[in-house]
Amino acid sequence: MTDTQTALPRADIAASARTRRRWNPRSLLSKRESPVVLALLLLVLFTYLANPRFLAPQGLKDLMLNATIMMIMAAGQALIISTRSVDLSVGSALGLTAFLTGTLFATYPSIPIIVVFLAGIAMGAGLGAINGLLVTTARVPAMVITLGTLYVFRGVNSWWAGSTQYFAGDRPDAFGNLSVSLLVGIPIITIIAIIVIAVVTLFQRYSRSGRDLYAIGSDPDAAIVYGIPVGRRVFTAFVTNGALVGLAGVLYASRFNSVGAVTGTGLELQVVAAAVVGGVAIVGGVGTAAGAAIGALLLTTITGALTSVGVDKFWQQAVVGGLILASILIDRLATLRRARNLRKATS
Amino acid sequence: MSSTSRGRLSLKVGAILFAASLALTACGATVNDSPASPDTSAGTDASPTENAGGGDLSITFIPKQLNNPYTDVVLGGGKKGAEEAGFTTSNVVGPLDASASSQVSFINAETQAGTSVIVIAANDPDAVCAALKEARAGGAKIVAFDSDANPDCRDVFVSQVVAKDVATIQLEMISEQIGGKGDIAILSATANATNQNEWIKFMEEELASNPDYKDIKLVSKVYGDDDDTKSFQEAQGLMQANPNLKGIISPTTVGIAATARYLSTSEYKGKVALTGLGLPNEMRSFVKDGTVKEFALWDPAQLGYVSAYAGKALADGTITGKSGDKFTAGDMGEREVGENGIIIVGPPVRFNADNIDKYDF
Amino acid sequence: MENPGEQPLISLRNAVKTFGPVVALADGSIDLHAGEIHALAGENGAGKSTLVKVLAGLHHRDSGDFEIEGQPVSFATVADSRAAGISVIYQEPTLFPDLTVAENIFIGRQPRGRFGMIDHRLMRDHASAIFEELGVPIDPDRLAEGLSIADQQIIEIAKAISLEARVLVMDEPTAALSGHEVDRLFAVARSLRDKGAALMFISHRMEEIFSLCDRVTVMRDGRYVTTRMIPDTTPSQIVRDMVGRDIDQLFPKFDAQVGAPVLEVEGLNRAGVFRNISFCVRAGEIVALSGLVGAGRSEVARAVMGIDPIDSGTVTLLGKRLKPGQPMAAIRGGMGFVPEDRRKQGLVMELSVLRNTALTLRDGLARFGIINARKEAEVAAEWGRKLQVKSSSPYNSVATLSGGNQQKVVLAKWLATKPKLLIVDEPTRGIDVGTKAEVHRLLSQLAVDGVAILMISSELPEVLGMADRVLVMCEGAITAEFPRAEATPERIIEAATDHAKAAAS
Amino acid sequence: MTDTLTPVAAPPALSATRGAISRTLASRPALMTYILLVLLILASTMVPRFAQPRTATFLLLDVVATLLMAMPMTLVMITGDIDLSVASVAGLSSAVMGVLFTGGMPFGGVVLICLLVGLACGLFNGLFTAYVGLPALAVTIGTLALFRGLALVVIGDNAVSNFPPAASAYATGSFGATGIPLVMLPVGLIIVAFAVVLHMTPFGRTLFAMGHSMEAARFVGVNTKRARLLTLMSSGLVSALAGVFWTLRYSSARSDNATGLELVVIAAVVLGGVSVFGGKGSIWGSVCGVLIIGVINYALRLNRIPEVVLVTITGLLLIISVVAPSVVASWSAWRHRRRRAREIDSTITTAGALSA
Repeated sequence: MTDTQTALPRADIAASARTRRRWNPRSLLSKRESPVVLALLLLVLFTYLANPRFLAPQGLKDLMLNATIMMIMAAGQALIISTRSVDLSVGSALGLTAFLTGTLFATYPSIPIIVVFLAGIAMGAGLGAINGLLVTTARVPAMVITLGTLYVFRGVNSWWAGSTQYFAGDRPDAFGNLSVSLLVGIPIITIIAIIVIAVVTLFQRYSRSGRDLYAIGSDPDAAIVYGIPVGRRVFTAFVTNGALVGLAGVLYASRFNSVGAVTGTGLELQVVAAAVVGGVAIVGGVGTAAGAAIGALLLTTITGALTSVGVDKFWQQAVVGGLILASILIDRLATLRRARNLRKATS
Repeated sequence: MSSTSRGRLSLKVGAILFAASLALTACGATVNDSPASPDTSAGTDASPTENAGGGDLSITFIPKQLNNPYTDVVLGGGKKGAEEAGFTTSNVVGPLDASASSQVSFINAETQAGTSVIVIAANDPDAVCAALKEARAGGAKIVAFDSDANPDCRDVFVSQVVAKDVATIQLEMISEQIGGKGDIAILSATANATNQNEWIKFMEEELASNPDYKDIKLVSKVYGDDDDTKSFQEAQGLMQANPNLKGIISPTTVGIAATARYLSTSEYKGKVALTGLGLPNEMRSFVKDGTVKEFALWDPAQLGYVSAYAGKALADGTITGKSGDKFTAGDMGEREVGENGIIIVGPPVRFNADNIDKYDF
Repeated sequence: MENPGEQPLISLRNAVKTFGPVVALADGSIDLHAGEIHALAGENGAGKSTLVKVLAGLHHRDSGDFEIEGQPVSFATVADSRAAGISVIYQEPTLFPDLTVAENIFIGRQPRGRFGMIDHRLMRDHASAIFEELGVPIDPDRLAEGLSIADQQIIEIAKAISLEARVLVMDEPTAALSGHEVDRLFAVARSLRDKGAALMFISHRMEEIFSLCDRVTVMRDGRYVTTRMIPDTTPSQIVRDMVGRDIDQLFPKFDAQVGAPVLEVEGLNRAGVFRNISFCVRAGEIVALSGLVGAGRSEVARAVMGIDPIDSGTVTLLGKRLKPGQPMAAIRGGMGFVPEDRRKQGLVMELSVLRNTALTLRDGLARFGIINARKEAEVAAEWGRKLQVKSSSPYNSVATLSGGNQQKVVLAKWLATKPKLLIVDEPTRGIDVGTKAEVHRLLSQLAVDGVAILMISSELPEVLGMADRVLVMCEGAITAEFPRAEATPERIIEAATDHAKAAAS
Repeated sequence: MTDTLTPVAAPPALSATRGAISRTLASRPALMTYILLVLLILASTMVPRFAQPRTATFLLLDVVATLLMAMPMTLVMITGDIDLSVASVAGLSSAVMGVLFTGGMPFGGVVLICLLVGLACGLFNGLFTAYVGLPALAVTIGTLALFRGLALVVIGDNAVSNFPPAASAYATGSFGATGIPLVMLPVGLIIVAFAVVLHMTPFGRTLFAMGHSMEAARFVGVNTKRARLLTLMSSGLVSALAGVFWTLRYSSARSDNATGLELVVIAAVVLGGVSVFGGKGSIWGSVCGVLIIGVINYALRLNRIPEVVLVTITGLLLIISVVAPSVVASWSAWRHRRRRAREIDSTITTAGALSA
């Protein structure tokens, strides 16, 4: 649009630059994440008091390693859920990429590790693209589509793998060491995960397309009215999530002993649960990848913590379930209180 | 208007088709009733239509779950045995997960297929029982292997080794490795696995009664469900919950591999001893890097091999499963059915850095 | 059309838009010139909103010519029309409740700083600057969730301003605004016009059209009727153009015998929504509840029906006190409710005409808990016939019907319950003129038959033409009550914007 | 019987468009029936030994738990909710059954308490969903973990197997030569009951309305909260019953019984035409969905085709079942648009000619 035609008055930015620069603490984490952070801190604190070994270097390392893979997947899922979709195929997709990793190392023993990473990420993105394409072009709920691809991906995995399993010995030591070696006290794969999660969170907060995802989840109809390319954005979210799952799959192969036909089975609901616990509303519009990652950390830590303080292991799953319910309940109560305050304020 | 009649029409079509389908299945059923009905004789030659030809025998292996390396070795031996023993067809079917109920529908399908011998490693001794009974009623012979089904519903059980031997050899190894004293723990498969529980029971008895082990204390038993990730995390949990742990026995191949992987990447490597039952191929790198000194196993291929021959002997009527019955298991020579219909394959082998390269399974 | 020498900025000719069997726009034409404010007038259902959506790129015209500065254009998406400089403010603002106010203004075009990252602070400052210019104290950091409709409207305007649009389309922007908010909006609009933008303004209020606009285009039944220069015309002329016939016909009002009270409402309160609401509706009487959008009229009706909770107060129907929060009790007591939003509240759009009609009767149609399907179809067909619902089949979903016929289905399902009190909320919104008159006649006839009617309407002619008594609400309180003889547009508008009295009550 | 099970007037999804394809789509249950029949015929002719009474026994016994859970799931999903906790409720009911029976309680009492436990689980889900206002998806993901966890707490690692032989025999027996399992009688009654409730009662009518528009349902006086609570409670109750059946059929009460069955149930129900958005579906469609998956599974299993194929086919079926209608819909919408454009073109041409 040319200046001569443009007529609407526009605020002069320089003039309006406020002196009222109150510092805003909403940097990476919004306050939605504070309950889960608090819960995590309390959990770690109490567990430590009960059993100091929990925070010994080895305990800390185990803690981080356990959570790493789930954290990456939860971060990816946060992207999807924030658009009011869900991806249930992540467990199966992880299995496929983990098996790809094993296959690559077994077939080309001298393959550079970075190539394997790229291949895994590319495959994950491809699987995500299949989901994204089906969801956006067929306009059917992501839940059904990804429930379908959950089965299909798993089927392909079993077909491909058969009874083949790749073990630690099939992989170069350098690759296995990624999940062993420490850098400033943190396992390398955890560092990779933290970087990735930070990037995703920054994307969510500081990129236009990232903000569009929230708009879509907040009100899909309004997003269309506003001219947000809903299909393209949702597709991108699925591809990105797929790529993250691909990364998680490669790291899984580094971390765990064996990869085969059933690797990653049943992870999907855990991942969704982690995102929900981390403040990502299942109806979309809010929540961050970082929050979801912290949710994943909390869920995995709780298992370790309960073992550590000697709580009967049979209680662990029940506690996890209670935690999921508590977190959505807290969120709901906060919303209700906010609505009531708003009504009071206007009256 | 058009839509009204359309709706009604489709409804009627649906109703007719449904009725037809019931009729059809019913008719089809009556027509083909005879071949596999239970009373067609318990004979080995009852195999139906396309297995045609009088004495054709079929055998089907149903492992705990497919896609498991140990299972693959067992089944490899089984296939070889089946061929040598003279089975016309041999098949492997099974679930992808080792849950209690998942084997039942496979047994059902085999029952209906008129398979002569079903060889099964039971995920739950009771869950498969009713289905196995039905298969027997249909004329099939049931060989349990690896993990026993309820003795009421199988003909024989081919056991790797004498359960007590397995228990003692593992205790011996752990005792040697931790110097005869200290806390130990057991990382098992599923809590209901018959074989695991039997060994654990023998180990507990032995620990209590044998003065050699008086300083060894079993502090914890955990279950990794033969799932790599779960076993891995259970191993972690064991270390954290039991700071004084000296050794771990994991009498399952998945469990020992996962535990070894955890130990080899942790500060406990070389400090906490690990032994149990493992596959040499899976454990080789851990033996070589010093995480594991010594572990044991029988030759899984022999287990499958003997099972196939036992099935043949049952089908031929050579044995009936009662104590004292004898049959020849190919290269493995003569085997005798012991008490409760149990057939023992052979003694376990210990694997360590010196001999592990000689084995490939 | 006028100004033949000057090339219009935007020109839409003979645009057609259909939705299935429904023709929403039969012949939409309009020219917008730079530096003018152009009113688009027409009854509800005349196709104004559809035309707006075609301009916005939200709907694709089935046929017709669309030119910008003489160049034919075709918008595939909203982004295309926005890129061409067209900005639209819709009747019902659709903000993203989970995003901040500032973000709602700048979504998709947030200012970026280092590394191409969104500069949230700069965005906030831009928003603040626009709000300052508009003279409204909205915190750009607050979430859009829970904003009043007026504030949402302001945010939409702020967005258009920030977009530097050269064409600004405003679809009934004043419906929910108070007097001084309207003045403020008009000042902004005039300054935009003076700087060379083309504005299209849709309003039902003649006085607004005449005080603000330069030209007016009238539509009726989805077709272009005429374009007139404002100084050369009169409100009554435009109304004639809009309605296409004598206005009296639209509001057939029969003499009804006003009887005993049917509905008595005493001291109804709900914090932040309405307060001290007391009124009564008698048999055979049509009582209108008037006021601006957002004054709390629909909320009162919903509370009376028991759909929304109340904090205090009583609702008495035919002498029986209704339990609050139990719509079923109200329905059993003889209350019917034709809600404001036909698509979301009045009907289950995807269900068939039959199922929708029978939905209110479901319990009555059942014997031993089992619904008699044949009786269900008969009853539905009977009421469909009575109200002359035009549908190709009762098994078709109501979404396939025209707005007028949909409203008839809503009325049918309530009339089928033989109500003693019928609440109608904006009963003729978005339906064609012919059906509108039918609905009005029906309401009159119901009153004659002794039904008490509580009518909520934002259309003054409807209120004045139909009501025996007019209650006016402002900011959650009843600020005036006029008998039919005393009700005039001026008095009603005055009461509807009587903030002082509203605050005092 | 089909008369009662098939909805009287399945509202056409795309009544705006005519033609053969939309006509077929117009009644999803009939389409499902047809697919099921074709499958049965194919299986009977191509799969050796499929056409036997035993098939009925084994196949039906395999699907009974899924079939049971699919009934309330159909209601729950038509209302617009979802219940992911069904399999965990079954597991909990199985665990409770094992513990109480071992504890010496009479069998009848044990079953009763199991059903009450299921009802309580459903109540829990329902209160959180309908009355606290949380999304059912999130709530039942939570209770999926919680109820399974409680099952573990109740029975731990143990397995109980010594249930009364008569009960186990009933769970696995069949009606003589027909091969139809004995349990199909009560299961059939439950199916009919759900069909009647959904398709023939005022309550059922309101569920469809709620699924399309909660708001519109409230405006006709539906107590939407109570309705959602009731459907979720029915889900808990029936899932617990499925758990009891599972325990008896496999003579094994364990905490991990029926793990993962929730996704199978949802897949079957969606295949049967229930929309995850709510408002669409039928009991007969869901029954067909369960049976279709069951028949494919059983036929392939008889042919010893690996489980892998079953899994893949299930997934593909699910995807096709949701993608196909929307592809057809957009195709016919496109056709409609073209036709309309042609019509308008010709009208305008005529009009132009007249005015000229």
